Amino acid sequence: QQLKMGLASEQSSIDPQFSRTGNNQNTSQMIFEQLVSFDQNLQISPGLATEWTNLDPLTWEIKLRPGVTFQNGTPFTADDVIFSLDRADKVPNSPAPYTDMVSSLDKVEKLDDLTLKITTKTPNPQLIEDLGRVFIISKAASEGKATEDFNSGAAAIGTGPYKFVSWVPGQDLKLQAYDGYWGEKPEFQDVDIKFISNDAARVAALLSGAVDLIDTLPVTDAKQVAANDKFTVLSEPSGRIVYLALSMRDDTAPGVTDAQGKPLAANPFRDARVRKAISLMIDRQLIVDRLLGGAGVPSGQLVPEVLGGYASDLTPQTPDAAEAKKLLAEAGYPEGFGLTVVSSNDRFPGDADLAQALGQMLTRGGLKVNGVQVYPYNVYAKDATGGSYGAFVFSLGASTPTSAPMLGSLLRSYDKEAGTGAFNRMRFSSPEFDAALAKALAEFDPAKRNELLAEATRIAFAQTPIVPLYWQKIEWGMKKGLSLDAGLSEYTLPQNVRTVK
Amino acid sequence: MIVFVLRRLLQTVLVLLLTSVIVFLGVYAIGDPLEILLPADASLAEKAQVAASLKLDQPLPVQYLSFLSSALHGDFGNSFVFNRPALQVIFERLPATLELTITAMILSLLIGMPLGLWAGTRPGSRVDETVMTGSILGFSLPNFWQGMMLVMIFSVWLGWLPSTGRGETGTIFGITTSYATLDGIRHLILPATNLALAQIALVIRMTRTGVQETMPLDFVKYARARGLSERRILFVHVLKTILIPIITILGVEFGSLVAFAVVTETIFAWPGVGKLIIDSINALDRPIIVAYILVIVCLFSLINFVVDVLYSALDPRIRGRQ
Amino acid sequence: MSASAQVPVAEARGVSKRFQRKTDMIERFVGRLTGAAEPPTVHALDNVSLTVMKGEVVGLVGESGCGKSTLGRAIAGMLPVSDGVIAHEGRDIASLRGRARMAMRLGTQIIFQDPMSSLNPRKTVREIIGEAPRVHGLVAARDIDRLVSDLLARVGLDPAMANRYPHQFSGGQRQRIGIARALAVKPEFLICDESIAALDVSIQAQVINLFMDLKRDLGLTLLFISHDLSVVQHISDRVVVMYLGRVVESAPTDEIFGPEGPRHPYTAALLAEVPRIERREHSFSTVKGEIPSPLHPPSGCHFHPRCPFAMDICKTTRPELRDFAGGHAAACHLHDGQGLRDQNSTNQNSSLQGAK
Amino acid sequence: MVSLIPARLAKSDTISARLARGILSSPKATIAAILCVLLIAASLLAPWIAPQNPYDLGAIDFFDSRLPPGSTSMGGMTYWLGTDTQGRDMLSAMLYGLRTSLGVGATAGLLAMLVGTLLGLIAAYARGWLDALIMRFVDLMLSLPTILVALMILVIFGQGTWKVILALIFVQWAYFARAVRAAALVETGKDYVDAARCLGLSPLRILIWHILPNCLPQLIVIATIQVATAIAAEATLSFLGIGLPITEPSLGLLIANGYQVLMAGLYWMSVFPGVLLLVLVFSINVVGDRLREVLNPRLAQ
Amino acid sequence: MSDDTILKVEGLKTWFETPKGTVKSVDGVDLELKRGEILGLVGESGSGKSITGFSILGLIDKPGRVVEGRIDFRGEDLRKASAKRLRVLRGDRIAMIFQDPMMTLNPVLKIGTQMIETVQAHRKVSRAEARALARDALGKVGIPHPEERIDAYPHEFSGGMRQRVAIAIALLHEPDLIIADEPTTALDVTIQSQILAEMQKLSKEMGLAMIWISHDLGVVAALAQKVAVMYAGRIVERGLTGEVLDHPMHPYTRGLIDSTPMANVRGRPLKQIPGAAPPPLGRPEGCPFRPRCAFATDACLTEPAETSAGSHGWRCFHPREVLA
Ligand SMILES: Nc1ncnc2c1ncn2[C@@H]1O[C@H](COP(=O)(O)OP(=O)(O)OP(=O)(O)O)[C@@H](O)[C@H]1O
Ligand SMILES: Nc1ncnc2c1ncn2[C@@H]1O[C@H](COP(=O)(O)OP(=O)(O)OP(=O)(O)O)[C@@H](O)[C@H]1O
Ligand SMILES: [Mg+2]
Ligand SMILES: [Mg+2]
Ligand code: NI
Repeated sequence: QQLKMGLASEQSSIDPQFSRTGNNQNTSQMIFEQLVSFDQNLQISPGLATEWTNLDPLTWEIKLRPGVTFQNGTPFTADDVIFSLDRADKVPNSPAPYTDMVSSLDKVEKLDDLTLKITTKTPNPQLIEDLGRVFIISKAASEGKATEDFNSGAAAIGTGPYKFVSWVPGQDLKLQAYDGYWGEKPEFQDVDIKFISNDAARVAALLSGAVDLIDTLPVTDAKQVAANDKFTVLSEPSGRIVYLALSMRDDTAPGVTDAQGKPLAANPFRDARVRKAISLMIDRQLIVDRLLGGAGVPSGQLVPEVLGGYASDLTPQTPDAAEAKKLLAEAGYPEGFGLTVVSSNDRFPGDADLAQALGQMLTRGGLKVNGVQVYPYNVYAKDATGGSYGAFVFSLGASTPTSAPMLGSLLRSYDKEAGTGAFNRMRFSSPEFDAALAKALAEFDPAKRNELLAEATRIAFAQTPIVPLYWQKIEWGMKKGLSLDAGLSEYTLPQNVRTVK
Repeated sequence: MIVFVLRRLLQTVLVLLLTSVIVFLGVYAIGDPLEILLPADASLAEKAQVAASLKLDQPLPVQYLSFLSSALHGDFGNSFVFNRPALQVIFERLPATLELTITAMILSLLIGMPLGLWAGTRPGSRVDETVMTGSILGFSLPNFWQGMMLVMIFSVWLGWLPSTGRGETGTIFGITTSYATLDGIRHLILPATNLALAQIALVIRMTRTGVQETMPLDFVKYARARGLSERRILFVHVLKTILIPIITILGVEFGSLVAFAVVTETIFAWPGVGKLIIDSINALDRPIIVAYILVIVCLFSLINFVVDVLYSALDPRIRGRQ
Repeated sequence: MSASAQVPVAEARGVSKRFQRKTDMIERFVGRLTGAAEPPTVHALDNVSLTVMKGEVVGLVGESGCGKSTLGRAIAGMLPVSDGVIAHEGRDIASLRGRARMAMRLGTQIIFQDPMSSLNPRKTVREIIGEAPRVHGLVAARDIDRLVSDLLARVGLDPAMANRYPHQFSGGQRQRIGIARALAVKPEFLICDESIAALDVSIQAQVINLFMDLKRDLGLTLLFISHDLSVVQHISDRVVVMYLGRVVESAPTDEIFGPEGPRHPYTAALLAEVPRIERREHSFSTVKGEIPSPLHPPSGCHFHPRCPFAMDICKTTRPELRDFAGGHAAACHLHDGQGLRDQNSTNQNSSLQGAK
Repeated sequence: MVSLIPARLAKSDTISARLARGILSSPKATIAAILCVLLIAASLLAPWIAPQNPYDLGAIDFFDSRLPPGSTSMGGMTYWLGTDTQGRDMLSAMLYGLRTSLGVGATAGLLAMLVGTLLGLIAAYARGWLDALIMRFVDLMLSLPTILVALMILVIFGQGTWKVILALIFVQWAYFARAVRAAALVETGKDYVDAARCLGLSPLRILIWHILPNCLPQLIVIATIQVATAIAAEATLSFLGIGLPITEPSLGLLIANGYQVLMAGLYWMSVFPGVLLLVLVFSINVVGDRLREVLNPRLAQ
Repeated sequence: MSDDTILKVEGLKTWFETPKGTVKSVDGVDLELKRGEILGLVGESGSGKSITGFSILGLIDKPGRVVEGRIDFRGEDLRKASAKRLRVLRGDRIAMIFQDPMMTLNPVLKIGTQMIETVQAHRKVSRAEARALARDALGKVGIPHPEERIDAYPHEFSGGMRQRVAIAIALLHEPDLIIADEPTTALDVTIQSQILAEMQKLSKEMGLAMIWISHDLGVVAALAQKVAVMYAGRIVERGLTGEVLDHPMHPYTRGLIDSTPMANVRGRPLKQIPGAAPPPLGRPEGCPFRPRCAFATDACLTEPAETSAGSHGWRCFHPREVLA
């Protein structure tokens, strides 16, 4: 039985350690496996590793799953894991290496064929989440091989449910079910994945029957597809948050003027009351309903409920014009001020429309919108990171079980030396929050850590560090009679496709 | 001839040098590839590591000079995204694009010329009006819109033709091509038509104008006076005369075909360089962009060269001058 | 001829003009490498000397492609020459600068061979004639219309037609517009390049009469290029005959057409072939020999392959242009012996036969 | 002698009179010309005749987004052609968009024509190395993808109508340069140029007043097609995300935006602007075709 | 009509419909031609000489139309002939040499190709045979090395040679009638005389009839047995060459002859016909030459019919005065 899927973006390589961008991970998941497996809610459960124990803050012991074979028939052993972890940060020219995942490792020792002892440089409570993201490749098949050998299939040997058959870049990837797979066997024997980046074309491919299933179904088309009784639509909330960042970087903010359009000496975004006021002007539910056709969940913090570190009391702000006006007046802007809303236009669905909608809402909230600008992401990313924008829209996706990495890269104070706050483009800085987060990260007990993360989140959001808007919902379109297990991860995996009655 | 080739070669090399500088600077100005390549949760340490491994941490002139020295050895660097030699990535996909553009070119000639001849020999008639009106449609609607309409009509509603991908390919004379299989040809029809529409319109207009301007010339009247048949006059005397401007323009237009292939390939998920280049521009994959444009400049020079040669093959007077 | 005839208005001294495609560095390099031949050269003019005196009408005749227009353009200073000197009133035009150059430019005007292509099809006659005098400030802007009207009347056109475009005129009228344009800058020297070839006899007569009037009224000097000998005979004081880039004969009109007769066999052939209205049912004869191409001119005397009197020396040595009494000059080896004096061709034949 | 020539047809026949007569003599061209004038007038008068200012974020209401044609807003306003995803009145957006598209298309087309014509003329007149330099540069420009050029300009100069125009000029001048050079090469060989030189006129004067007018017919044809191409190219750029400011949509951008919801059945967002664009390009080309015929003496006679 | 008569044209009218009105380029032309006869057709430029030639061959382009008249070619009415029949006759039985040798040969096709296609358009022969025929024809008109030159392109030939190629093409099928339209205007006299010699030979040896259109009275005088003078679309005078040139009965003929430069009037103003030719639109009522005619009277307001004396005919009310 054959399954034809139409996916929006293509992997850049079959080498699972070459890049950890989403599309590469998606493909890698079909052929390779990791030490742990991430479920729909990104929570971990045993994968190639069955057990892990923390002997002391620096030492871990990991038991591997017995009876697992690679797709070329060789058994899976500790040597493969050691080889894979060692190679993870050494793939030449990798544009997105797994360096962070293995950076805390000091030593990896083999106790027996299925047992490993790991020593870390510093205590790392999240070690297993980190290591768990590295894909395990066969030492025998891959040693001394380059990325190119994976693309040709020679080295593309994993333990996953599907075997690599062929890849024609820009066109399609063909896979075949692996008979010796240890886990639940996939339902479809042959898989043909076509890469169709254009939204309308992807939908047309589904409608014309060229493919059975497509990912990132544009929200505008979802209704149409759902109304057609030959197709069904799956809609799942993701862990990707869309937010409005307000730059506190400099004494003046780019694009910000006074209400008359003249330059403003101060940076109003440095005032937490202004940030809150802006947050109060935005009608998140309206955006979700009108702009996204329901494909979103209004948010009041970084991660959705299912992830660790969620603070249940931080609900999405409801619009309150009077309160916003009051806060603005308190901050010294009774007349409001002028600002420019900037966004990308090709990064996530509806990003350009969102910027316009925000512009409208801020105008109605009493601010003067000097303009709404949208740029292609390649231009936008550099300028946003370089601090050229005052109020700008960005998104950030969750890829781990907890909110820790997002809090660390987005809200922690920017510090080049320490390597924190990599995506803190608005340069929010709260020592109080930084301390709370550090405390949480040092906690080894998962439950306690989640509690501490939630606490840190509360501290940060009391100051409105960003204006959270919504979590995206991702939609898939497929033929009637198919079902897909998908979740926060946004992955579209053939092994998760089933037929239903 | 040798002189001609050598002079062109020297000029082309200079153009290539200039182009590489412009593109290098341009890509640098557009954005920072690291911002695009790195995943959202990358740390600053990772960023530094990637910058070092892709040599993006060096000053631009140094990067350019090292590119230049390896380019002289035929190495245009590895793609940032694919980590494969840029030229290899391009040449892997170029055949698909060439297949598409050449098919479009042939379509435009096969459809455009007869229609243009037909309309041109009957200026002011109903046929002429219809053909000319129709040809305006060819270039007045945006390319992507026409493409989507083709998809909606022929593959979604009527279900006659596939709308995505290249289909099965086979080998003819050692060349991998869609022409080898029926499935391949079926996949080729819609995108090639989409690409050809504007060109068809252009060829119609050029041909018609040419016919209109050539028919009153004395040599046509003289050919009639010699008792030649109208068919021979039209297809030998007139056609050979008007072929020159048509071919010249088509040479130039080949460039716009390759350029518009970007849109067509995106809509029809055609695995050609057009899609590659737009993805590469979006990802700021500089080695691919630079190599692609240099390849296109070479292609262009080659085409212009061929056009010039054809030109003199068609018109002996030009041959005399060379 | 008047007393002022002693001043040469224009003079060509040993002028040569070669048309050759320009070679660039690469071409020369490859040429040296492969030992390829130089690109072909057209010797349009080959050591030509010609003097035009003030108030004189000089007729320039010769086969098509022999370099008449090229010489005309060179004398007008529009075509740089490869060798030799073009002088105006004794001064080398290459050395003229600024005001003197402009004066020379305006003082010498050409009327082009093809009236249609020499008139800008998108300009009215008023613009065509009036532009240069206005740009050069020869007349005040408000007097332009008067000037144009005067000139049009002068060349026999209705001034009311000043607003028309060239395509609205007949061939003869266009030619006259060209003449008016040239006269507008008050030249003293006019070069007429086959200005009448395409006209039918009645219009031809009008134009010829106009030239004669101008010569009489304004003392205009004329270089009259034509292949029509009867017209040349009618209008010019002196005739210069060219053959393949060289002057082969130059003599007062009376001498060439008169009892003296021509001294060069080519001129003789030309005269013999002129169709005359009084000559009925004449049997024409074919030219002996192949008409040579300017790309590969024959050696020695260019005319020798067609010459009924060719001698061995003609194949190897170029004959010099020799002066004879009465301002007559010719370039032919036959003059080393007996002159070419007899009037009719049979006599010529016998006497030349004797010379052999 | 003068009096013998019949004084007929003395009235002056200016180019514009000839053009007007030529257009009016063809019913098709007359209709197209009227349409052109109407569309230009509509675009110029857009701020006064449009029911709404679609560029004013305060005037449009997100609550009214995606309404089909004929719907009535909460404020009581009727959207005759529906609204877009932002709640803009399509009719107003189209009127303003027409203004932008015409502005961009015409300005880009004309300026590209200016630049290309000048360079083409210079190349043809100067010959030699200057000619080679300009023509190789033309080759280069034709090789660069429009998107890349547009992106570079976007980055170097920022976003805005003028930048799009600049990008379009950058990619289009080369066509004009080529065409004009070819035409001018033929013209420079004609005797009237020599005649002008002989009359002591300056090279610049000869280029602009004598040679250029004779290249005009070809130029007009290319220009009318290029205006259409510029509008379509602007739409394509918008489609690829590097076009005009998003809050001030052009016709092309409206089509590109509407195109994304076309399959969802919201046809009015792209079909109406599409039809308007078609009518515009169509009438420009019909008029252009006719002008070419009128200006060509052989076809006009 | 005797068997010797090749062509008889009666009352030919060819008009052009232009936006500004009807141009009556040919407005009632009669011609008659016998075997081996050469007719010189002279007249003012624009008087309709070329159009008359084209009308006979049925080669009038779009706005133009033969509106009236009879064209009998060896007893066959060409106006009634089908397009196919015309195509068969053209180039085979009736050949035309066009006015401008530079413009008539297709510049992008070899001389040989153009000759061979002409042969093959009329005879079912192989390429090789056609080529041999073409080669022989080139030799006949004095092109040296025809075997090599046959593969040349038109631009590689000089004007005179091209004109000879056109003549060779006209002679390919030994036609009955050749219409030669000012073939020597652009050539110098030595080359002109070579071509004229060739034509004379053919007419004498093969009985070829010829219409020789020219404005050069000298050439016509030397070549033609009969002369017809056209003015404003009409034949105003016709007759044997001697009759017309020595005793012109029409003032226009007289003017033409008088304005030719002659040896004996050198340096003196030439006689010229006053005024200009009437515009193609708005020709005057009655005799079209009236406004320029010194002898015009009120009688000239009506169109003069042809008066004839033997072979000599004219359309003028004042032949006596003209002769005087
Ligand atoms: N620009 C040029 N390039 C190359 N050859 C040229 C050029 N101009 C003229 N010639 C050649 O120079 C020779 C003389 O030409 P020119 O025009 O002076 O002849 P002409 O005597 O005026 O002939 P005609 O009677 O046909 O006008 C010819 O062989 C011609 O081919
Ligand atoms: N296509 C046309 N439309 C309108 N009038 C035309 C057309 N073709 C020719 N004529 C007119 O027909 C008349 C006769 O033209 P024709 O070519 O026969 O003259 P001609 O006697 O051959 O003159 P020439 O000696 O200049 O060759 C001219 O007045 C011309 O203006
Ligand atoms: Mg000449
Ligand atoms: Mg004629
Ligand atoms: Ni003549």
